[in-house]
Amino acid sequence: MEMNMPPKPKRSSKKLVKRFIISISLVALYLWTFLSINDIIKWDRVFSERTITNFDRVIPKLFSPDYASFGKVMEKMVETLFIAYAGSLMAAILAVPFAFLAASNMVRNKFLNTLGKWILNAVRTFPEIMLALIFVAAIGPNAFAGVLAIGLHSIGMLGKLYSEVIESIDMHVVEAMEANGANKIQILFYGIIPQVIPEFLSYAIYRFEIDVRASTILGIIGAGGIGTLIVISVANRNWNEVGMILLVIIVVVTIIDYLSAFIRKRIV
Amino acid sequence: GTNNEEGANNGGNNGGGESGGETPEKIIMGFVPSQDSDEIAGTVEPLAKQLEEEIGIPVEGKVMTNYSALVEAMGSNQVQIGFLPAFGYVLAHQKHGVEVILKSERHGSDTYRAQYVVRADSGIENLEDLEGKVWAVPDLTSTSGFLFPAAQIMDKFDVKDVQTEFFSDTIQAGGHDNAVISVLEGDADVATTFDDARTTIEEDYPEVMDKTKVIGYTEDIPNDTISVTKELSDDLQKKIKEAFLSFNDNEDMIKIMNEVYSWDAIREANNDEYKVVADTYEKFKDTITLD
Amino acid sequence: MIEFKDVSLVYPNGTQGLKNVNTNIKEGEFVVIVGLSGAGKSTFIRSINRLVTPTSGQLLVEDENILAYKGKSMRKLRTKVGMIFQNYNLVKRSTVMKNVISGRLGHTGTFKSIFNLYPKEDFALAYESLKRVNIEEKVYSRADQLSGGQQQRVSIARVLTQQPKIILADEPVASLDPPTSHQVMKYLKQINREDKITTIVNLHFIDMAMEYADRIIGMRAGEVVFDGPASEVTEQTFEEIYGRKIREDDIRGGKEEDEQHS
Amino acid sequence: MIEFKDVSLVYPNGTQGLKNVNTNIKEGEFVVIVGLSGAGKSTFIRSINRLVTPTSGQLLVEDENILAYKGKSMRKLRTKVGMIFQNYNLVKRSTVMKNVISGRLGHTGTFKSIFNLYPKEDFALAYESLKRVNIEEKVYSRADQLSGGQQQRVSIARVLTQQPKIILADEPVASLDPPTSHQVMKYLKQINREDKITTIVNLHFIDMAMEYADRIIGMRAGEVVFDGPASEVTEQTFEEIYGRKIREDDIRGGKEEDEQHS
Amino acid sequence: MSSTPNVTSKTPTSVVSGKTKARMTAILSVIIGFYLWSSFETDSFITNFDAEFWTNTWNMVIQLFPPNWNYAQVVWPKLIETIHMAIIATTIAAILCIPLSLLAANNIVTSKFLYNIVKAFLNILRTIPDIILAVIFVGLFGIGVFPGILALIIFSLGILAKLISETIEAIDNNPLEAIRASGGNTLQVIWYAVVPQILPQFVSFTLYVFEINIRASVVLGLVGAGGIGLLLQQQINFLAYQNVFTLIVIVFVVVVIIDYISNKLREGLL
Ligand SMILES: Nc1ncnc2c1ncn2[C@@H]1O[C@H](COP(=O)(O)OP(=O)(O)OP(=O)(O)O)[C@@H](O)[C@H]1O
Ligand SMILES: Nc1ncnc2c1ncn2[C@@H]1O[C@H](COP(=O)(O)OP(=O)(O)OP(=O)(O)O)[C@@H](O)[C@H]1O
Ligand SMILES: [Mg+2]
Ligand SMILES: [Mg+2]
Repeated sequence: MEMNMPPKPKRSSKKLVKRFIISISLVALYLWTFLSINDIIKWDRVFSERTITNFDRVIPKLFSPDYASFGKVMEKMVETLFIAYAGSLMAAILAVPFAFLAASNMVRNKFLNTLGKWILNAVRTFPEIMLALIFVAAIGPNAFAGVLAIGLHSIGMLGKLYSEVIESIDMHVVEAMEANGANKIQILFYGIIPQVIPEFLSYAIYRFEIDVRASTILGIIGAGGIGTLIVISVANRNWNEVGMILLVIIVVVTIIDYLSAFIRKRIV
Repeated sequence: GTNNEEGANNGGNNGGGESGGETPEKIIMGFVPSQDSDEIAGTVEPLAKQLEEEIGIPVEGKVMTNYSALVEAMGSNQVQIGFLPAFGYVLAHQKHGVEVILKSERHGSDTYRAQYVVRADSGIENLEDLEGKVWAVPDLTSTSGFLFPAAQIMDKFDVKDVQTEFFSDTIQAGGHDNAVISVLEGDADVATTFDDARTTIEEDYPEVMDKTKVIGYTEDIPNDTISVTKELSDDLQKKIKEAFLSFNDNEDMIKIMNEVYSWDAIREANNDEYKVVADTYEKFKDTITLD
Repeated sequence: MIEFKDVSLVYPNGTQGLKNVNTNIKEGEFVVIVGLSGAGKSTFIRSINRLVTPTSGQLLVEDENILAYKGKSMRKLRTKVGMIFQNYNLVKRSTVMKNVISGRLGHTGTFKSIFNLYPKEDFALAYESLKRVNIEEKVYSRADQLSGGQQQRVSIARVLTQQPKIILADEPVASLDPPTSHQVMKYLKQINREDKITTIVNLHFIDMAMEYADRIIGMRAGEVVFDGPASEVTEQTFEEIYGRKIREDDIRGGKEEDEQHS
Repeated sequence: MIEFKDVSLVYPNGTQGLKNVNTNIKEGEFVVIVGLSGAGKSTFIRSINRLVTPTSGQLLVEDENILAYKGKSMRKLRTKVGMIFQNYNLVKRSTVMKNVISGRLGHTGTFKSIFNLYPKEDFALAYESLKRVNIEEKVYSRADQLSGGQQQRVSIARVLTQQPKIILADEPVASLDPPTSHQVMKYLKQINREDKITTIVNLHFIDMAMEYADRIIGMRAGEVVFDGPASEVTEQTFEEIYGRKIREDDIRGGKEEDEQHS
Repeated sequence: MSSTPNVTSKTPTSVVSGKTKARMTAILSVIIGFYLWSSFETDSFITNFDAEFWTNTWNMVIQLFPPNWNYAQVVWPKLIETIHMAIIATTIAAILCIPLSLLAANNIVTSKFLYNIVKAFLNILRTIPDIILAVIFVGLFGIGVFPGILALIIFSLGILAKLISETIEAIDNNPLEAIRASGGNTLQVIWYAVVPQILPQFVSFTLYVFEINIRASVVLGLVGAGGIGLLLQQQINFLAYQNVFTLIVIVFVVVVIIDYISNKLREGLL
């Protein structure tokens, strides 16, 4: 059998140029990053003897949690959970209309579409801490301010995820409904919602997990949750208590993770 | 304001309304633990309980570690009593007309000072020597850590921008303790902190007292405040004031306050005492640049 | 009943989906369209219920030109025309009943349908339809728990529930294995006979077409190249439809067939 | 060459995939396995390269019992045995060349293969294989840009590049239309003849099986119920394999066939 | 119509079976029950949205306007620092996540033990809020960019490894089988069958995490872990909301740009 070598692959020059530009910019980006970050990070300080003694001092304490503060920590953790639950549920519902607006297969108007996407993006960029500040000013330093901050912020992310779910549904089904004379609203309830509901729920639960973590920060400005405790025990260098907080968060969030994974599996 | 205790009560959870002088159904008391103290409290519960007993209105205590939310919440009268640090109070007074009624006494004084900490072997002896050195600031919004020392240097050496014209570099250390630590470790030449922040890290850094020294102090800074919103009726303000003052005679409360907030006593106060902070802030209002 | 008068369709990208198609399908006929991939079979079928809109010519359904239809009149047309798809197009996560009853959406008010407030008769009709394709015991199963053949039967039941005058089926058996294919085709044929519903089916295999069709329409590149009863199909026809001489390969299992039956 | 000695396989869930299978496949044979869905055809084939492991009996390949193989010896077995799958199993996003050359992985060191450092001959061999299935002009296309038939030809080229002694093909044409199916079967047959590679193919359609097979093995419920040359297949055989009388439906396009050829 | 439907007692009258209906009702009641409970615990009542709420919110919101563009010049250096932090953290996390996510994919790792260990480790990693990570690293390394980067690495590693390992678990296993059937070893299977399949998602998830990191650094600055959050905290402390808003707008623009670039890259890859 005579052996022929395959022809060399042809690459369009346009593609080559594109690749070249991308590579160059990547290299430049990294050079720039590493050169300037070296100025900012004081390496000799990061890896000083002090760091080693810090490790000796902090790490053992982190791993011997202060069990005496369990009650206090748990109480705040439970509050955090409530905030996260109320906030995510609120977001799970309010995100739906935005998601439909932002889904390109639902709203054919490109302008509205982009508008929807931008709203969601903008909401997401607003730091929770600033939202919480606004709501604390509006209704006082209580958990509800935290719920609103978490909820509003979550609408951004859930809306985006939802809209992606909607964009990925089987449009043939929609076509089939169209073909038997259903109107838009009927199509929505018979063709679209059954397809998206499990994913919606699953994302909402997933968002709840994230919100549990996110609401830890709210305490800093008095909007409830475990955040105040964290900041105060760190400021007091009470690493045992930080250890306890860490432990409680890990355990509680892990339990939630498992529960939600279990529920999500049953939904889809 | 006049007393119209029945009239202005709009029945809402948190009171509200702009009519000066009212008695809400419930009082919210916000507490920002002072960064300028050695122990930072995580609860305001005992105080709230005691106060509730004295004034006969339900009091709910809230702790937050950042005063801005408290200032704004007082601005919208969602919070009626605020334990505000001096600088926070000044902002709250200017923006929302919040009034100071009381202040804390610590270590026998109703004021405290900021100090300049340098390494003992640095050869720096006085403020003049600081020119061109690296400055560790706990936080640009700290009264003792930044505002007062900066003002002092500004006046003394007639510079406009202390951070760049006088010092060669400024590090934001993120806390009084961290500022001292960065001096200790040689990252900075001088740290400005409250007097004496070094004790807070003594447990972790036993050598700190020997290896560093204090080369100067600023003028006196008034201690943290207990302030109330302008919407509270004079009568109620008075009641609150008296209730707090009565804690001074209550051994248990003194003990709690000392343990939890390192307060020795509560003293009467008025806005004039905080004018010095307001003036200092005025100097910086437009010139504080970051980095 | 359905009349194509010089119908052409050009897709936005310039592809000619239909080219001067003229044909007339009578009530109760069972017509099978055959042709290579891309010949325009789907385009032909989908024009009839206006899932695509021809760009020129006239398309009459029950003597009305449907090309002018819009909004409400279009929905009304579609309630008259049932459609069966290659991939069944069931809502996978809904129950069989919900899928089948959705055939009545065009007959039901929006509000009622959203809250599942169908009249008893509709449920009965849906159940009846399921029975006709022998799948009534799956009424509360989720559609994705069914095999392909079962799903296609559900989609037939959905169309039956719609009580249409015309059934369109776009390659209804392309995803099914031969025995199941025959089963599905038989149900279609049976319904066509019993209910006198005009039925138009796209098929890939000419042999299966000949087994069921009253009439075969052969298409190629958007044009009708053959139109006549199954019995008139000749080698010539093949050439026209496939654009080359017939080869044994065109039919699954060519020559051994004869040995088989001998 | 390949000998099943009382081979049985019970899946972990209790399904009996194979039941006391005894058979002997000789070098260079072209064997087609037929049977209903679930009859155990795939299990049979996949036992030979140990993608599944029989639970009892002995399976000899070139006189060695492969059931004891592990790790390295198993990989060595697999380099000798090429496999073609129903869904082609190409890496869709890789080029045709990368897919085909991956047939040589078993012959190439890990390091070399990761950095594409194949010897020149391997590239030449891969290209040659592509030529043999007439698809060499697609060498640098991405696999997902090819049609089903082309993808299956690429997967044949991959197997050829592997230079195996045995080729297993698990329903290689089930996803293809009839003309393409025949094309693919013809390539397989041609390779079997030219290179003397023992070839075992699973098929759904008994008619196509008879067209290409030297020998047919019929399976039912994990058991071999027929084993003999294609010419010996009778109605009786059908009954055994399908468990009932033969019906016209079992062959795509039954009766009209005869009219066709007349 | 040949057969008029006859309504009998057997005729179904709903679209789901009674059992399903009961289950759905139960689930819904649980969800709502929990909601009522947490509403109660957090004082979240619709009655809170009274006129006062809206005036107060409005009073806060108008203070954000107009953004103070003079402040932008102060933001730049910190913004660049933030971007650098995010680039480094994302890169390192992306590299570290490769072995971890392979080990946490059940179609690659056959040892159930190893799989569970890695999975548990990743789960624990993900439970820790970014703010706590930052606080601890600041405690260990002192204030600055370095602890911030560490916190971001750990934080994004958890997310990335989970996403990637789930992608790996969802890939088409057939090509893996094909490579295995032609005698490839595990590494070859990964390189030839797994990598090409997950590459687009890998890139797009990495870019997604990059975006998350930019947003996260807004939070990290609050506890002294460098980046733009430091400015946010200061401006909030000065009650300078116009500056805060400037900051938010700038971050928004950066995120939108990243989003745009990553969409382009994704399109190029798929
Ligand atoms: N939406 C569309 N936009 C552009 N071209 C299209 C569109 N739909 C179909 N086409 C093209 O129109 C021609 C006819 O397509 P059609 O789907 O009607 O063929 P078909 O006979 O049904 O083929 P198949 O057997 O593959 O389903 C083809 O060339 C096809 O590529
Ligand atoms: N991994 C598995 N675990 C459990 N049971 C299996 C597994 N794979 C196959 N089976 C069962 O073993 C029996 C034989 O399956 P096999 O795939 O060999 O059949 P087949 O003849 O190839 O069928 P098909 O035509 O559908 O491919 C079937 O009942 C099948 O359900
Ligand atoms: Mg078609
Ligand atoms: Mg099989």
